[in-house]
Amino acid sequence: MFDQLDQIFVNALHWLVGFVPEVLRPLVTPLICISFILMVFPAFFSIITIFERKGIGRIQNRYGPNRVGIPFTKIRLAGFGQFLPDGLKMLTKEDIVPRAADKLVHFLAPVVMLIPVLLSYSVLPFGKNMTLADYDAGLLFFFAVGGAVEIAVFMAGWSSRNKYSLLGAMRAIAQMVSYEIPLILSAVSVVMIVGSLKLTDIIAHQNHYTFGIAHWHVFTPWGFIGFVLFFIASLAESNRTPFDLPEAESEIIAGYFTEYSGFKFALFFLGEYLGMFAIIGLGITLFLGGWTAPFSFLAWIPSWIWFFGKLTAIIFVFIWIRATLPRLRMDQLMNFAWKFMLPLALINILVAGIWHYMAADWQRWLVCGALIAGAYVLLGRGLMQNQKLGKRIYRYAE
Amino acid sequence: MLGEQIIKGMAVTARNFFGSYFSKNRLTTVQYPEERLPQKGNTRQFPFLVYDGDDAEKGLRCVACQICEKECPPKCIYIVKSKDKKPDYKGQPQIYPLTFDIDISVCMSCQICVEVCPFESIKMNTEFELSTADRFGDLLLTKEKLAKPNSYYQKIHPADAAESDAVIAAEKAKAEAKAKAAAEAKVKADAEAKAKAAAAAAAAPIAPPPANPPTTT
Amino acid sequence: METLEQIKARLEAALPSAKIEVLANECAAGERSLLVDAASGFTVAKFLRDDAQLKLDYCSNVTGVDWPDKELTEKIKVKQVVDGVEKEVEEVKKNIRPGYLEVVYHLYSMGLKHGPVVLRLRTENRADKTHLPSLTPLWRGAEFQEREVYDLYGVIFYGHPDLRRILMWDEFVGFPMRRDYIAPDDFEYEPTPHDEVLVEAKKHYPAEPKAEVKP
Amino acid sequence: MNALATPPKNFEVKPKLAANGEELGELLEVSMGPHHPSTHGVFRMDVVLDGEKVVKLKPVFGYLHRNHEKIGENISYLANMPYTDRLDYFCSMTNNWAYALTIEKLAGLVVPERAEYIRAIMAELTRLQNHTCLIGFFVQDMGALGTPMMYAFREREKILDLFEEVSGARMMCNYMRFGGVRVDVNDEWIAKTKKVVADYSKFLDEFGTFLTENEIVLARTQFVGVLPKDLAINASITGPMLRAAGVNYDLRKVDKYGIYSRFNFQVPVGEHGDIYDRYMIRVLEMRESIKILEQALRDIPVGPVMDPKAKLRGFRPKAGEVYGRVEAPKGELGFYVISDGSPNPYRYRVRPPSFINLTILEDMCLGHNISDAVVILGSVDIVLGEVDR
Repeated sequence: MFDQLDQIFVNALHWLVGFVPEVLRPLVTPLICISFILMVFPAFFSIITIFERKGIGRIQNRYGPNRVGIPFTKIRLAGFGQFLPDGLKMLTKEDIVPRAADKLVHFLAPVVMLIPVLLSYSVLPFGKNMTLADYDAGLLFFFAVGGAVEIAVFMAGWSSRNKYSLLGAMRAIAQMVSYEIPLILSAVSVVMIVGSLKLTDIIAHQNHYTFGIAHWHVFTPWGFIGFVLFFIASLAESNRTPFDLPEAESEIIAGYFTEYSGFKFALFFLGEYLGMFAIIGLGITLFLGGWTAPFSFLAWIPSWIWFFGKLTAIIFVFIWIRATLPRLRMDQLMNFAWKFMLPLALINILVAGIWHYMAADWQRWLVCGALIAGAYVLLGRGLMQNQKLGKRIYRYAE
Repeated sequence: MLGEQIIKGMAVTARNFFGSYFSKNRLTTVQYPEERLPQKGNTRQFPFLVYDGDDAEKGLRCVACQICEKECPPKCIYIVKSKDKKPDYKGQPQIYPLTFDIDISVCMSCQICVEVCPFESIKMNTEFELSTADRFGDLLLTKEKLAKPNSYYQKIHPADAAESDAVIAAEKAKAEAKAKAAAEAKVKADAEAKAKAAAAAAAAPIAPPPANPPTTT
Repeated sequence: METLEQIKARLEAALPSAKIEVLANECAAGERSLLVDAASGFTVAKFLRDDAQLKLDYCSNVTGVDWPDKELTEKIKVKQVVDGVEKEVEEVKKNIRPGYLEVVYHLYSMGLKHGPVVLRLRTENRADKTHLPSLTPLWRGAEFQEREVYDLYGVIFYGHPDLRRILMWDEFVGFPMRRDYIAPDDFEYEPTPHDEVLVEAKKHYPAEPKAEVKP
Repeated sequence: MNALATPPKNFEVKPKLAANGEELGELLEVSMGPHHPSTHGVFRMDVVLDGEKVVKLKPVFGYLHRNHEKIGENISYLANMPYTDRLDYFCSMTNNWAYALTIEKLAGLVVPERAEYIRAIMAELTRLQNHTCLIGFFVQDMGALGTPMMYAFREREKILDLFEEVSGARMMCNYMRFGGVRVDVNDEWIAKTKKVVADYSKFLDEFGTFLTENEIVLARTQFVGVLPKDLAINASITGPMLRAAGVNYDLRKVDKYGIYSRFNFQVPVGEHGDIYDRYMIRVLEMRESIKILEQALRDIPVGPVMDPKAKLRGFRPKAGEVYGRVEAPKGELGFYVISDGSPNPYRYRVRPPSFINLTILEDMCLGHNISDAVVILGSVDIVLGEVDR
């Protein structure tokens, strides 16, 4: 029965496609899948925004939104109806285009932002047998389309004719380009071990159990540090605190979308969040076993629940970080990428190689663990002590 | 180690996240329209005029001395004095304000008017839900809107009201005693020499006169 | 700290050209002040700052004071022979003290923790000779405050590195802190009970009599 | 007068070039403010950027200018008291105190002992809440989505509740009078205050673990916006900024106004004069304030709270002039008053600490990133009500 539940969406798709003539099926199947993605993820986004606002509220010792429920009734739903007025407000607000703006580019930027993000969903496995396009080079495809987001950001910043927008766009380009390198390098270690760029293969490699514990990559030294690197880089890629420099509110107002309002702003917002979900989805696939269960006795839970559960959990960590940390400065951001993350990612590739060629016993744990820990501590200390940063002791006069 | 303090900081926020569900000390927000905080000690909002008894027109303590108008820092009080006189709480004929307006859109709730008032007639209200759609009409409080009975004052600021009642009672008693003395003196004066009557009249001024004395007496 | 008289004596010894006067102060605290002529203001201030005994390295407060022309009435007792008898008769003599602008510096010492020494400089008049030496080269802290005095009083500090209006906008005409400044009366309509402002303001309204907002 | 309105041409400043004389790239002129999220109100900085590096920065004031001094000269001494609340609207109590102290000096009024204790308690509570807010705001300027600020406001709320209970208002307290304080505090209030003060160090500990040694905070603040000691003295910087630069100058120790000579407390002094020092000095000062509060709340005597000689109506001090100053949380707050014997002051002047502390903003920001400029401004601790007056 659980298998039925697991495959419910796949079966539903087959059932739906069954109504269509054989000739049209290759055309209709992706269309249904696309509409599924277009429905599910924006809905997920709207729920997450409420969760984010409520979560940050609680972290900041406030209530967060807790009033809006079902319209025209007194049911409040603890504020989870908030996304509806929020969305309506976004849609109905005046769309302001600066007089000096390059109107075509200004209009295109949010669209260019959203499309590659949506494209990247096509390769993500949301559950068992639930991948829209299971390319052999799925990982490459993901990174390739993900790179297009930078163009959109720059288009937005450039076309707005606003100094803050321009600064934000410059920052965004520099940041995204820099952090794509550790992002990809940390994924390379997985590719080395698995030997495939196909995302379903990567999941299959993690989908077996020893003593009831899954063989997720994050449970190995190289996988753990790879996951940490991937996680930090994905924070930067999705412009989240502490890497939210492109839209640093206290410095450059709203960065590249300072001059956007109404629906276009909503598209940017949506694109940013969907991009974040996609990159977390990829991280889950690479390191956290995708849709597999962590323990064998939990394997009966449907795979798509596992995927969305892990996605939500990581998003909560993102929200938690966002509510905690201040933001880095531009040069520190670059230092961190090039002087800390990049060497560590390279060492991680080395460690992954060692892991692959050493015999599977405790010694390789020791060697790999020591290498990684040593590299982490040394690089971290170098980063801090280069600038003589540290705790201070103060004296009192008299 | 790099990241150690960041993890500590995240532990603090996590503690606050869970703490906000359990500890009132952390979650200090009040769900306002449904839930209200009790009024705190000397809370002040905007001034009102106190009257004794039931009739706002008759019992109004204000004698239109215009000290508050003069001292008001943003000059939001506007007083027009009456031409005639009517008896005040001491029974003496006093002028009264024909118009007493306070523009509470200008008022800055500083309580100076309350402090300088020698007649305990203007006090601070605690009413704060005064928002209105009509900035020009509803925020200009006239005498009728400002006048509140003494019982209201006793309700919102019991301690202060008791103090001010005591002052009023003392003044009243003093005035009565003086009236009595004056009456007695008059009786005596009928019998005795004129000089003594003059001495009684010399004791006339009641209560230390305000520095900016009322313009009419 | 030394008394003002001692400081004055040392100043006069060191800077013979300076004209220094100790001004009395009748109030309870009785902080007296040194009045220095404008020409030697800078050198006196430099002496006060660099002198080892005083070391007034901290210029706390700089401010202007406006003293408009004032009619001084003096009662002079004049001996007159009235009806053959010599009598002392009081005669009221009126003379006009010309107005001037004054800049007051409150100097302290951070190292020696004493002060204040109040230094006053006066301009010649209030109209065209309102020049004073700037003490900003000595104390950076006077920079914005002198700009403020320039802005609100119209004292022109020569030697100031960046003398612009600071609180008012650049196009503003007049010096609002002067005693004879007349406030503009083109306010927006406000239903304050004090109608003088309203009457004045109404002159600036367009024909529409009940316009609430100035166009 | 028109001719004087515009300054002579030769006073104009030339834009500065990079300190090392290097050729600057194409410069970007950004007008930050008056409606910028982190200029703490309606402050404006005209910034010239080379890339993201600040090569010129001119502060522009006056958007909140209401000529407070002129208002003060046109109303009576007493009626000006509520206006002083609006100078630095975070610290109305110390503003009141500074003004009251000045006028007391002018008129020779003696403050009863209990009133002095109450004043010291209020001033230290004000210092606590001002510094709390500052560290919250300032970490928010670094980009921490309001969480530290909300924690700071949570604690500040408790102190504002205490203020409201005594004075009737949370921020615009208007509490002190010439020769004392307006209303006496009761024992219940003192007990409540003791509890708040006792709990406060817990909050400081929590905040300390939260951010004080956070790597990002260290990287953003240490050795950024350095203010040298000599410049700090010469530019009349006061308050925590001056002490962070390494100068031991606290008016509570120097002037010993009020009853501060009776309390046992120390003055923390910084070493580097950078943002981190300014932040830590404030944290340490809060701990000292807690010490003072504990002593004051323990020792407060009973007695009257107003000088019997003081009168509210018709207050006319003798002619003369006086300068009074206190250590407000932001620095030296001074009032200079000239009386001519009339009910209104002849000249009334405020020495606003945050206005003068802004003098060296450009010096601190030059060569730093625009993100640092924002944090440096945050560490100066300005309130525009006071800067623009």
